[in-house]
Amino acid sequence: MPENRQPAEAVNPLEVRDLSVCYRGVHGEWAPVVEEIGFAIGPGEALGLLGESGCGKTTTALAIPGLLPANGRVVRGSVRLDGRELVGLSERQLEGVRGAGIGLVAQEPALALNPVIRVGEQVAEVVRVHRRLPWRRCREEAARALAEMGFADPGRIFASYPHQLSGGERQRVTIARALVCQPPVVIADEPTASLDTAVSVEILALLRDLVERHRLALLLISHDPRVLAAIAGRVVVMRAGRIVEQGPREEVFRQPRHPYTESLLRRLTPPTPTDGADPGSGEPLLLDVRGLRKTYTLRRPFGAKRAVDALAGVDLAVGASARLALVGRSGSGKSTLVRCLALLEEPDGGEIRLGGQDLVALPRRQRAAVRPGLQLVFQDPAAALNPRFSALDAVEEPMRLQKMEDRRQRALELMEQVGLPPALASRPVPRLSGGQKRRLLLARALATRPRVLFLDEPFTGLDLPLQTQIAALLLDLQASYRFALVLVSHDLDLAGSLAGEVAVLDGGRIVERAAPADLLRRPRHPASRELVDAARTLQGKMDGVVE
Amino acid sequence: MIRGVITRGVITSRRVSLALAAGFLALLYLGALGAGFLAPYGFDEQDREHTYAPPVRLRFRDGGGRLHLRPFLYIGVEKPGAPGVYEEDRARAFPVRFLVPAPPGRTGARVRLFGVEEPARIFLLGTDRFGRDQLSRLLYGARISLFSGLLAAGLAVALGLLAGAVAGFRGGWLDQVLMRTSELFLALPWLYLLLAVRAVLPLDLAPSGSFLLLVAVLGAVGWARPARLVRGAVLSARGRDYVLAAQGFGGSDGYVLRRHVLPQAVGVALTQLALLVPQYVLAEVAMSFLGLGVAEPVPSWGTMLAELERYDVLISYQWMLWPAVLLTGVVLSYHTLAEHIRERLQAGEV
Amino acid sequence: MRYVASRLGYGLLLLLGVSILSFLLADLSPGDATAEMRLNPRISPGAVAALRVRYGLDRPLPVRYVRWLRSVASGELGWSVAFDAPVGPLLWRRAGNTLVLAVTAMILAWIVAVPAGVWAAARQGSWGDRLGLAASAVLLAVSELVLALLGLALAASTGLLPAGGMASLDYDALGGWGRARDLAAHLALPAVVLALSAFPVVHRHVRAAVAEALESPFVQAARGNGIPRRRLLWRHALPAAAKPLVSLLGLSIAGLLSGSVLVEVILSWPGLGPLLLQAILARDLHVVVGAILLSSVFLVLGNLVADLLLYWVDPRVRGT
Amino acid sequence: GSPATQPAGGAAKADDGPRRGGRVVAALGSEPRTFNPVTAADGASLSVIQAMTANLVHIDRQDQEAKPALAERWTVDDGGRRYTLVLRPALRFSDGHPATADDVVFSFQVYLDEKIDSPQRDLLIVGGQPIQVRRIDDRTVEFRLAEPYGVAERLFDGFAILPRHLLEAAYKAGTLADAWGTDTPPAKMAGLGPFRLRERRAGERLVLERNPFYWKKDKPYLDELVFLTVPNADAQAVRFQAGELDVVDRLSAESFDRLSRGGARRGYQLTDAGPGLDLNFLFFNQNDLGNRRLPELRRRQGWFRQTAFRQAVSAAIDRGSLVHVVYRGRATPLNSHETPGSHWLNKTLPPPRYAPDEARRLLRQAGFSWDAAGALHDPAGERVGFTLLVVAGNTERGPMATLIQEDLRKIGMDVRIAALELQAVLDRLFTSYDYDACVLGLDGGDADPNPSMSILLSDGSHHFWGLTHGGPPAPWEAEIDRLMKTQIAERDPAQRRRLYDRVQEIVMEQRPLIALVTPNVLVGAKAGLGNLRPAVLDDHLLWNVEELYWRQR
Ligand SMILES: Nc1ncnc2c1ncn2[C@@H]1O[C@H](COP(=O)(O)OP(=O)(O)OP(=O)(O)O)[C@@H](O)[C@H]1O
Ligand SMILES: Nc1ncnc2c1ncn2[C@@H]1O[C@H](COP(=O)(O)OP(=O)(O)OP(=O)(O)O)[C@@H](O)[C@H]1O
Ligand SMILES: [Mg+2]
Ligand SMILES: [Mg+2]
Repeated sequence: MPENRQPAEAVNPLEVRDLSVCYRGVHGEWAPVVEEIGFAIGPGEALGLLGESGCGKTTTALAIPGLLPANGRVVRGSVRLDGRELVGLSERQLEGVRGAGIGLVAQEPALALNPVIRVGEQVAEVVRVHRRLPWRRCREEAARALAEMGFADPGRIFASYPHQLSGGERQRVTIARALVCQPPVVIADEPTASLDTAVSVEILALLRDLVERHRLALLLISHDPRVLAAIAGRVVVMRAGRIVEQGPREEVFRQPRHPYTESLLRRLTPPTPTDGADPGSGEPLLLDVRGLRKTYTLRRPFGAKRAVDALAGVDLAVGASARLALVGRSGSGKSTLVRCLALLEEPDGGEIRLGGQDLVALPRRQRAAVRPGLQLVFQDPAAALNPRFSALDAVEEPMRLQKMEDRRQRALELMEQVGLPPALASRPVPRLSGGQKRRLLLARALATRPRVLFLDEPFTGLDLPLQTQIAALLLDLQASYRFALVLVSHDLDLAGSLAGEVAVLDGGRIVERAAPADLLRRPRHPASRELVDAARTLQGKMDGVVE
Repeated sequence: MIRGVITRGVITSRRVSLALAAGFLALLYLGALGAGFLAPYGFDEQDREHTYAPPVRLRFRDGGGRLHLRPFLYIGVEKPGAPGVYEEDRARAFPVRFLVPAPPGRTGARVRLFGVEEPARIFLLGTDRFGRDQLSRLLYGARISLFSGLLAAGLAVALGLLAGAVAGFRGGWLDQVLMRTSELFLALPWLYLLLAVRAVLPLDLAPSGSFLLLVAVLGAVGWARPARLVRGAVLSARGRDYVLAAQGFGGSDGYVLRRHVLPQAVGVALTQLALLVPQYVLAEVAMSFLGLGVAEPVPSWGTMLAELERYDVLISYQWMLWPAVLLTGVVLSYHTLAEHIRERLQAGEV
Repeated sequence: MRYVASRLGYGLLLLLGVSILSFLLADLSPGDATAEMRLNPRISPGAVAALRVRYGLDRPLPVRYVRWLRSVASGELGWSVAFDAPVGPLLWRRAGNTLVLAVTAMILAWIVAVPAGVWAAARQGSWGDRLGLAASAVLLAVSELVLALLGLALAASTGLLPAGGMASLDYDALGGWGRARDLAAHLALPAVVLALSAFPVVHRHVRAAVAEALESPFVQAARGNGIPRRRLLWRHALPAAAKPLVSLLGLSIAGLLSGSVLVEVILSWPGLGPLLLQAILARDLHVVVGAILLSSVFLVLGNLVADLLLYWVDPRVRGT
Repeated sequence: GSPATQPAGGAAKADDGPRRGGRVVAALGSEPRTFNPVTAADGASLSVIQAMTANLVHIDRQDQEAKPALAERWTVDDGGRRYTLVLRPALRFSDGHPATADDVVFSFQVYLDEKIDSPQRDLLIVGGQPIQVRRIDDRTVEFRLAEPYGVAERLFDGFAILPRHLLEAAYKAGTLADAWGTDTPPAKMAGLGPFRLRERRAGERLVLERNPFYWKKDKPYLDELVFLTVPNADAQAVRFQAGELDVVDRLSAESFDRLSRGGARRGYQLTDAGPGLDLNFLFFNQNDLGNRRLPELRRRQGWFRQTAFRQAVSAAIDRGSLVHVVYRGRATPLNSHETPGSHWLNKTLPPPRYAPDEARRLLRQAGFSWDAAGALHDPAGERVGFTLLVVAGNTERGPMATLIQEDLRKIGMDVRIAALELQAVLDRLFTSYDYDACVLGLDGGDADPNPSMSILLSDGSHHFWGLTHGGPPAPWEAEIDRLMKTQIAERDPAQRRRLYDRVQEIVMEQRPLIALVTPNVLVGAKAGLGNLRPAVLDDHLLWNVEELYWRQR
């Protein structure tokens, strides 16, 4: 089936044939997850892998360098790197391949970095291991790789520990780590998932540049057709572990042969809510934030302290049934803001008034009582779910804590609503796909009836049909239970379609508030303008392909 | 995960060792409970003609070379002038008998699994300095040691788990108070406390009383160590997103501790448990020294192991090592079980 | 720094509390420093009573405590009835000897047990691992006293090592190098015995902690970048697993002075052990309290070191 | 007893007399606590002091007779009330300072001083009066006693003569009791013994060197005497075996047997010097409980006060197996409190007999009875049982208690063993009286009846079973009191022996203490050590340390 466009005599950097992977379930039974897939990537080629959440994309990516989890196994097929068979190699042989021959950008940056080692060293050690350069040189290489990732302050990032970085920053570090040795083959699993459009565009440009200049073979996994459209020459579409369609980008995007493919390409706009209120319309204020500040200090062993003003005086008002979107560059303080508002982080100054009561000044015990009313969907699903829980446990937990009835029933219903089949209910959390974890997180948040629901990048890693489905669900629930919705998103389109108002965060301050349409049409602040431009560029790529 | 790759084909052998461990422990506990039936003698029956007698040799072939289905043995006689050297008296063979009636005695058993006709003695594991059957004493001794060791270690680790988790999780003044208390407990002159306690207790303690006392004292003394270790393991848990999330859902501290934080420390706690059980079996000796352990002639593994602390016994009478051998087995088995539990917890299967 | 100072302040309080409790409990427990003399038919009760008066044992508890405090303040650290001498000088030299032994043993134990534990964690279920576990199980099942006796037997039968003591009779005649060799020869046996008895604890904790860390996703991710196994174990898994181990290290430091009593007695090491054992049995209270206080100092220091290290190894905790 | 010396493996060839030089390494179970002869009471200190000091008169450890020492002769007159001792000429302390009668007078002044309260002071009180010491001339001293004292020469054995020039200042300052602690620099100490201190390493060892001013000509032969601190008895045996110690004392029977097996090859010799002076005994608590709330004990004391009960217990104890199991046959069963190691033993007493039937008979006669299960009940129907107090961790008395427990079970008594740490035992024995019976051991001191006084007299300070008595509660106790008090003043040895023989008889009949066994004295030494004559009196090996020498090798 795979039609090889390379001349027959040239060896492809990466060739996958007839690959099948199985996972062993909790009861010891083996279930196929990837079946008989095959593709080849030539030098200087970027192959896009598109597919719905849970179809086996990550499994494929992990199987190639032999990194399947303990309960996974390649049952059939071959993987060739520059003609060398990888399936069946010893761990030691594979060590030499990984990082140097194949760079892997894993899907979950939250867990991909060692919490007790500075990230700079984690990048540098890859150089050290493969190139055996002196440490000083390795660090230089690492600093260079980090600098390419569009950080405003690469020095600080270099010396930070993972927990001191924002989600997007962590993701960029993992990309830098995969690329630092300039491997001939790179596998990138949702590399831009939690990046804002501006940075995404930069990174994609970088990748494309690498592909072209270094004749890199890139396997790019994404649910976002725009991302694929930006660089992938060919696209493979996967469904339930099998390849349903494969071909040049234009072909697949313009005339998908399969209705499944088509569904993955179109975002259906969710029905615009009827009572979409914006705070200006005289609705009672629910949340009133004044001058919120949060400063992190970085200590170096023998160096000066450095302060990072994650929030530098944020003022924000949210109505009782508002739908507010927060957008901003990666590292602009979005997550910090919502974490502070959900009372999960202690702000350094300012006020958070909920119905007139200042929550910052409340004693610990009373604050705990307020908390269930303010729910946050975390940015990193993998970190926000207890790895020891099963899927069902995770969804049931808040209901159990709030002593709700019919928990199991409701939990299963909620899972169904976010597209998780009941078969997954007993699965331990670490054995879910990235998108499945994300959905689990959403289901868990929806199980409670908060007064304010904060969603931190809730749609990353989800395919378009799911995004639509969940957006509709959210609006539905808001209509019936009336709560305020604060959405952090780097996807301006999505934010626009869901929110009644958009606030742009930059450098820890809110620099602009506007109706979505206004913002898209006439961004006033430079930061806003940058975001809008980036979104246009990306969309333009897609449009270019499709038109 | 990495392990799965590095260690190949160990799944099945792991099952086997788990089964072995569970089987061994089950046997021991059954043996302890059924000591009255299994032991060929009472734990206090002395045979002063046979002090430090080596294990008897069970024979199947007699002097004439005939093979017997039923094993038999000869009487061992101490060589005159050479204490501790025994020779077999081949004049008469004594076949091993099964399900023999037991003479009335302290132990209250009616029937015993096996025995031999007097004056022969079946000392399968040899005798101690009073000519008491080691096997019987091991079985009866297991009653106290296996239970007290496990209970005391369990108590200490449970207390330690609680204190360490609370301290590491809550931090702040509570952490300070708990950890300073643990230091106090580590520094306390326990010996004097125990002596003072002993002084107010009646002179003859009932075995059940001293058993409970033993467990309580060891547990109370021992919590500080596991507490500090657990605290170390738990310390970073409070910043984890999923812990924050659970608190956000209105999970009380107790709930969050139980469901999210404590499992972090299970590995440490189980390791401590596996380490403390043998230590507490041995600690019983020290307690006996203070008059708080079990008194003669009631056996415990601790007091039996203490015999090894006499140079001549250690050097000369190898069969006195049996309690150490069994305790080693117990340690290994507990460890295997602990390991298994930890793995199951890790995989989220429990 | 403020933190350290406040911890040391707490440490002083602890010492005070422990000393008060020691006096109180010793008062409640039967016997006193002169009781043993009463068993000697050649010593009259009058002489014993006079001794009690001389050492102030007949005074009420608070008076005795205050007297002791005063003597501590003067640097004497109390007065030993048995030796009829100030406690301080009795303790210092012996505590030094104990430290030489205990520190050597601790270093030995950790140097062997940590790599062994890491190695075992990477090869769980292998024969080497099982062998290590079995060995540590044996070590757990026999007391250190038995180990020391076995060491003694070994030394006596092979004649390779001295069977006790800290220095040869002609130690003073030896040169610098000879002295070092002599000390090493005498140190070998007790240090190995102590290290062996500490080995299982460290080994098992390291093994369990590293095994757990190896399961973490970040190790998997590092593996995805081709980090070789050895570096994964030592640079990634071990530091990530270090927290309980650091606590353990603190506890090891805390036990430096008190952990070697029995080994010292069996192998005639001139440390605190024999002195302390004798003092406990003879109710030479000031010596006992002095030794308790000294080892409490190590306890405080050990735990302080552990807590500082805890902050150092885990940046997440450091941040808060 | 006659020492049964094992032949040394080929080492003892033709001996051409004592030679100078060499050192002997001995072990101490604990560190000496002081070098001050006035306050020393523990064994380790006494051992060391013994080598550094000398007495006026010396009791020969082998024939147990008084021999001249610093005093070359003495006369007794005034009916045994006055002793005149003449010192040897030109005595010098180990620092070279001459020793004269002034030093003797000073020494006894110190020992007698109430403020110093030497543990030995009581020995110098005769007939309620302290003895009077007077200087006659430089070499002559006179001692006056208020009453005649049977064995007054023995008084002069236990008191080391102190150097007045070194200690008088401390005495005047009232700090003599604190003088000569273990930290004292060697130069500040001096004695009349064969050795003097050269070096001390705390907790580790003491090195003594030859005293060049020693009064016995040419002696000591050894240049050095080293005491190592080896706290563990097993370790002492092992280090002796390894050749690190030249002599070893108080071996356990197990070590003795084990070491015997390798003796010839290793070049050491072991000596079983026969029964010593140590006494192991059992006694019942007959103390008057006053208003202590111990109802159970009060009831049981009804049995303990019956002679028949005590006799029955004694008859039911199989002393043979105590000897066999606890001492591997290297011990002797006892019927009374005096041991065969002392020549004061009443040899006409029968050896103890294991007679459980006799025990039953005695009990039956006293109204006790047995139920169907064989348990013993007293006339009131109470089950007979008691706790047996024993010092925990003691390797001799502990096993004894276990054996006795089993022996008494056979006659229906329910004995429970309570092993407590020494201090707790002492507290119960001397203060709270809360115990039923106790197995105790006493180190044999002197081979003379007088040290037993405090145990045997009904108002004695160590009359363990009846410390509250303060006087004889029964006629036989009154008789013991009388006999003991008579013998102390008796100067005719034969008459003394008759009196003391009778005491032993009464103790055997009445069993206020039930004597059990006495272990043999087991010692070892390198084969090349000459003049070694192990004795049953302390110090078994080094009592004649000045005469020890290394044979030609
Ligand atoms: N614990 C911390 N210690 C130090 N710096 C921190 C810490 N947490 C966050 N920061 C820094 O604060 C800034 C804001 O972080 P935040 O997570 O709010 O960004 P964000 O807007 O959510 O970005 P992204 O879109 O990448 O998730 C970042 O520069 C980050 O490096
Ligand atoms: N360790 C595991 N054990 C068992 N099943 C697993 C495991 N990991 C993933 N799966 C299942 O295998 C399927 C494929 O997972 P995979 O992670 O490859 O999906 P994906 O295509 O990457 O999805 P997403 O876009 O959501 O990340 C999913 O149904 C998932 O639930
Ligand atoms: Mg995925
Ligand atoms: Mg963020």
